[in-house]
Amino acid sequence: MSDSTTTRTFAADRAVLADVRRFVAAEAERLSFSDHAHDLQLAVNEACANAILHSQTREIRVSIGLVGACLQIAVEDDGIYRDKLPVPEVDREGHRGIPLMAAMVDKFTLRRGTEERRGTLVQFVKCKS
Amino acid sequence: MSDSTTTRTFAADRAVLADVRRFVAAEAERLSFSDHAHDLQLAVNEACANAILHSQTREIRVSIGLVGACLQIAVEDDGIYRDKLPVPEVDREGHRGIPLMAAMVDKFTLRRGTEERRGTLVQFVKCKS
Amino acid sequence: MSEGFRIEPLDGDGVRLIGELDLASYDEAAHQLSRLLESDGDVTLDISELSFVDSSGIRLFIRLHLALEGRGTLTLRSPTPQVARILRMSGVADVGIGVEESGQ
Amino acid sequence: MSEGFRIEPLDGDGVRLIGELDLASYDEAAHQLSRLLESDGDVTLDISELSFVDSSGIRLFIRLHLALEGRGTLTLRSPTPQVARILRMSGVADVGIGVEESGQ
Ligand SMILES: Nc1ncnc2c1ncn2[C@@H]1O[C@H](COP(=O)(O)OP(=O)(O)O)[C@@H](O)[C@H]1O
Ligand SMILES: Nc1ncnc2c1ncn2[C@@H]1O[C@H](COP(=O)(O)OP(=O)(O)O)[C@@H](O)[C@H]1O
Repeated sequence: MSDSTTTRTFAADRAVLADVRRFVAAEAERLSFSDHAHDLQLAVNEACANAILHSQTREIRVSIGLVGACLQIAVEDDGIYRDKLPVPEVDREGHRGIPLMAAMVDKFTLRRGTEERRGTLVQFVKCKS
Repeated sequence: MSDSTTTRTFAADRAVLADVRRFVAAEAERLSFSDHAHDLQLAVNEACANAILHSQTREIRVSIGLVGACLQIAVEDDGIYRDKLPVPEVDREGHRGIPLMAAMVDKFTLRRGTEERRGTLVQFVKCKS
Repeated sequence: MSEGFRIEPLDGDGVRLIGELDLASYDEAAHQLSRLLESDGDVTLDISELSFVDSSGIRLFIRLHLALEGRGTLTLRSPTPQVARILRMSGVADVGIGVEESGQ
Repeated sequence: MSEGFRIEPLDGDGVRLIGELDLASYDEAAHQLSRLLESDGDVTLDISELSFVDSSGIRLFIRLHLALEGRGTLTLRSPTPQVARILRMSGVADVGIGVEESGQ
């Protein structure tokens, strides 16, 4: 990402989600993406919620910057991606975190943390429409 | 992707899935990724199945090549990504296509096709372990 | 409860959700709203002052709807445009939850 | 039916799934396997010659399991290592489907 990338580290605790969203809104405004602040907040909120619920990480790093004319956000934890899929037919849960975050942005990337290379990375790209 | 990228176009019909898998296996072998052929076949199979089921595209393009030491595969249709999320609590379906394909590779990227820029692109990166 | 979320009784009937409904406020919200299910009939939530809802909030609305088991209808009244969009995208209206946007 | 998939009766009891079970073969497979549900009791599928299974196949196994409604157990016998891995990752054993890997 460009020079103007800002990174903030959050504790992996659900109480930080409101802070995460404020951070995303402030950065979106700084980078002239206020129109997309809500969608970016929701995408990053879901990625952080997943790190909190599933990764056993202690902290989460959120980086926001511009790449060309687009805003790029990275959400990184230090955990291992849980490969075992849920069985929604039986658990009766919605599991809509990943579908929802993907729908909020133009491009969604997931790099699964593994035992050999810990740390799940979720990356969002949002461009002006 | 590199010079040695191969692209093949398939009709958007479920009957082509077996051909798609054969193509992926042959390319994986050519690029010395036979060990990962099954996982790549499954990932590409799921991406093509989604294009067939959800995108109303007429054809699907599958490109396979090397990027550095990793295999990169792109699956592209000409449709619009269906943003409306399913409600698994009510429809009692598993909706495991995207979670399954993401679990098969090191890096998974989704660029949603929209009305302004049609064509959903799913990209997989698999590296030697 | 998360400082950013609370539920207030309305003058007439029903309650108003205020603030941000997310993974942090989910448990408390679910606890308070489950009491609305005790009395038979329809449940209406005024969400005009709900400024944010995430997948936990969607999950809560769908659980409330399923818990009603057809004994009544869950209605979400007067969402902000952003919340209305997320509700639409999540398909909640398609499963039988009433979403009454302002002006309707 | 897709040329790459078929179901054969076994000498004793049950059936064997052969080839590739995917979105193309799903309908025919679901149709043929639903008949196994008519008789009460356990259902065992020999999948030793099933060379590929995708999310449609997982969906089919889970539907068969749910259709049994506890009247019997669905068992998948002798998966290849690759199919066994996909079954494990999909959590089918966790919901009560028997997966008998060879050598067990
Ligand atoms: N940061 C993460 N670390 C580990 N596992 C994750 C992470 N994000 C997602 N997952 C896995 O992906 C699954 C799907 O996530 P999601 O779509 O948000 O639904 P849900 O969280 O309700 O299961 C999770 O159940 C979990 O197994
Ligand atoms: N190529 C595509 N074109 C349009 N919509 C898609 C595409 N791929 C996925 N989707 C959307 O994403 C949703 C989730 O896909 P998936 O995880 O494979 O589960 P399922 O196909 O069972 O719903 C689909 O229901 C659809 O709305």
